[in-house]
Amino acid sequence: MNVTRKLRGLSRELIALRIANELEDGTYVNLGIGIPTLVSDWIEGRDIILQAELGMLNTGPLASRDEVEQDLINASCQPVTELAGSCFFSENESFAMIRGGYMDTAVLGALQVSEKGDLAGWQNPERGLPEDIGNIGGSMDLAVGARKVIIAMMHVTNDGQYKIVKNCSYPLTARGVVDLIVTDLAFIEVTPKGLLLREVAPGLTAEDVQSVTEPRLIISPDLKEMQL
Amino acid sequence: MNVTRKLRGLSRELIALRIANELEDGTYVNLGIGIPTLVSDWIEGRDIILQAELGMLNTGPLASRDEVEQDLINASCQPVTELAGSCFFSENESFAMIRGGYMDTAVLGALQVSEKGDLAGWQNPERGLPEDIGNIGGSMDLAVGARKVIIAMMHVTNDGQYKIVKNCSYPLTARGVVDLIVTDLAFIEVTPKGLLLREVAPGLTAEDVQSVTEPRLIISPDLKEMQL
Amino acid sequence: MDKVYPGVDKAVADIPDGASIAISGFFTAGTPIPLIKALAKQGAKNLTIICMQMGPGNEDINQLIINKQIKKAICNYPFYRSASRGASSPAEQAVRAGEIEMEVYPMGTFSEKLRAAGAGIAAFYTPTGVGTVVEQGKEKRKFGGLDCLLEHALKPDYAFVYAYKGDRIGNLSCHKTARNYNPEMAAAGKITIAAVENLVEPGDIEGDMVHIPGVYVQRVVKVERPRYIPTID
Amino acid sequence: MDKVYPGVDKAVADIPDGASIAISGFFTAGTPIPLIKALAKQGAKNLTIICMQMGPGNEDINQLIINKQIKKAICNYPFYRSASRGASSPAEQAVRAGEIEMEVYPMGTFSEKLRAAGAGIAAFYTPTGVGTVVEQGKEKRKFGGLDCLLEHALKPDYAFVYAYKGDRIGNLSCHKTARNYNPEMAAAGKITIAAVENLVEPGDIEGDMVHIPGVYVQRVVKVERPRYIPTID
Repeated sequence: MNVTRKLRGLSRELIALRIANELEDGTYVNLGIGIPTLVSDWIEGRDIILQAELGMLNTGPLASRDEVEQDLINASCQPVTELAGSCFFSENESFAMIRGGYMDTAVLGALQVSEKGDLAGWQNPERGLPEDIGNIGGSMDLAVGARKVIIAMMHVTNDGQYKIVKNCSYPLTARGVVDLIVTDLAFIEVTPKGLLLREVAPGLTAEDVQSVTEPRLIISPDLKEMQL
Repeated sequence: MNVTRKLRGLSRELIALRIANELEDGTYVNLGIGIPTLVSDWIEGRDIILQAELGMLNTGPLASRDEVEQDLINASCQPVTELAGSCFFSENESFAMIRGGYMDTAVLGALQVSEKGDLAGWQNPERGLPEDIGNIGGSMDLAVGARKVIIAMMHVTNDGQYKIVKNCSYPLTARGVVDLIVTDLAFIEVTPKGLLLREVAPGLTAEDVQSVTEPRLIISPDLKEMQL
Repeated sequence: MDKVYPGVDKAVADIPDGASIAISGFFTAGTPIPLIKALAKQGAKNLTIICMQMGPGNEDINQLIINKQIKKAICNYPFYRSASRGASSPAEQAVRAGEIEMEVYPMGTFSEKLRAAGAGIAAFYTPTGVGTVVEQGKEKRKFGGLDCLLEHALKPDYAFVYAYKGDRIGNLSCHKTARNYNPEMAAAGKITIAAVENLVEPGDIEGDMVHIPGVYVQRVVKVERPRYIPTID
Repeated sequence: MDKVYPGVDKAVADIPDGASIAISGFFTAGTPIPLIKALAKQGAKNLTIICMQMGPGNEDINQLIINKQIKKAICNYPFYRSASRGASSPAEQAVRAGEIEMEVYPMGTFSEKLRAAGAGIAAFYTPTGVGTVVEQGKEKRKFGGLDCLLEHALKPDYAFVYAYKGDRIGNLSCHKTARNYNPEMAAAGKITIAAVENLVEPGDIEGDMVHIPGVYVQRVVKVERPRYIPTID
């Protein structure tokens, strides 16, 4: 059932750009698989240190074909490069860092986010696996451990279902952890009072965004166009 | 009160030799402070790897004056040397190793050992400190973690009190952990049935050893002179 | 001590039916592929395999599945990300068919359970997984206002690890992101078998560059590393 | 990022009264002596000091005691081995007089509590200390037949660490047995101050030789290391 209407919003690349603008200099950031990975394209030269959760800090840009080293990949198994000051450690140390609160920000994808900041992202029940089986990977540790969790995703599913929901129906990654939701259509802050719509994609109105968002949005008195 | 009579036994160096003879080739060994440290003098060239609990494996002999490096000491703060294949790690990793069961043998000093294999070694109440204060150091972890615990000590205190006792009156390091007790007078195995006297120092009899040992000793049918 | 074995087949020869084996590697990095191949050839059955993923980046595990050597798998990211690629993979098919029992843990909890086993820590409390399916059947307890789950140490009978350099007494040095699970799995395994790309003499690895102290490693075997371009879907 | 401070005095300037501070070093090795001296000069009071020993090998701590800056000490081997030398040491006298409150842990538990704090582990079960005074007031629980004690994470406000080399973004490389408590204390401290003998640029330390990733280190200060002959009674 297609519950939402089709709105034209930002590309995946521009969602990533909006998030890059939100990251602060002097911080440590972990980027998840999918749209989050694209954030790295927008922060070259910025004073931001990226962690690759298999055990690297100061992860450099993707490697060109002749730079590929088989012992130097990111957590998405892409060949990457070193920067001045890159360092390596075990996966266990990497998650010690993550749980220990050393990641200032994690940018993660999501299948659903609730108005209370619950995150569902590790398993799509449509795949038909048992409810406790799937690719949890580093998502639960990052969601719980990072000081700030930013979700990067398309606002609705491919077949038009809500992804920003009152309550997640998909298996949870963590409860009450999401701080910001950045989609092709909007920039939304999770607050104790509910979801605060702070920015909309160019050409869209708050009503447009509300029409594809299940919970009631609080409209910011400062509502802006997305800051690109 | 002097409860025991004075017997002439082995020197500290020969206690260490007897223990060195008991160590097996191909094993990892941690030597505590005091007589245990002297064991290292008897195993040069043997296929035994020594751990220094501050974070070193394959600890070499003590450094001569011109070899002293201030970043290369053992757990007794003595300057040591490296061997081919020495490696370094954190103190935390060192105790992970110890608790994890990777030390085949720990050789420790003791104030008292009971017939059940209880060890008291970290605090002498005569020093007058509060009962929970003192130099625990690595002794409790080693006593619990090492696969085999060998005690190296003089058989009685300086003023002739029992050190091998029915029940420890001094603060315990660990319960039921001691496997062997090697003293200036005897080589004793802790067995489920009690203390088995296996060897006596040259010139001594089982009765001599019993006279300075509080619990009843089981005399080995194979009772020997200490194997030096 | 000389822990060197003449080849991978000898190094895995004694693994019995029913053994549990931790296998290192994060996708393609630091995966001891020659040991996995040797295990498939050796044929031990009813195995419990502890590894990040069942297929992606370590496709040689497929042969163990096809051989029906695996009874149970303990993973954190078991399947291909793509549902369609997953549907055609031996691991996902075997799990769906109930031929392989599977437990999945969050990635940090997964390696912390192995780390605990190697470090003689019986169990620990972690905030990860609270409020999710991961908490099912586990003790939940508050520390300083934070809900945590009790997780137990996980001690495998064997560990397969990979290192760039290893010496005869088992000291290993890892290379860049190929370190990943290797140190904690090496410490956790009752018998740890290290596949090393460069076999060197004791003293050839600087003491401060040893990432896995030799005490954790019982067998060392020199391997030729299969060359590949890292890539995964 | 540039975490370099112009000197030890600036690096410790903001430490408030009542702060908890982990200070690394195993006897003389890896002890950040210039930071201890700076703390004595700075004068913060009612401090909780977390360090292996109160005096032996780090005699500069005596000045903190003489200044009456320390309220509490958490140690594993606090005093001189020799009772007579101990009796004349400021730390032992202060503890006996009840001027300093003291907690003593087994050495492995001590650093595991710090490691847990840095690693986001709330608490853990260890077999060390069962049946001794260490178990007083602690939960005891059996795992696989083995009695264990529940121990909690210990998170200091500050950590003073020492490294042979450090770069401007806080990556540290340690030297031989001077590594000891430094990695776990660096990770545990909310604000970690690293005294480094050699201050280098990012990239000057090989990535696989970094023993303490820069993320754990908030301040880096170049120091001249006092030279000494290691010795202790």
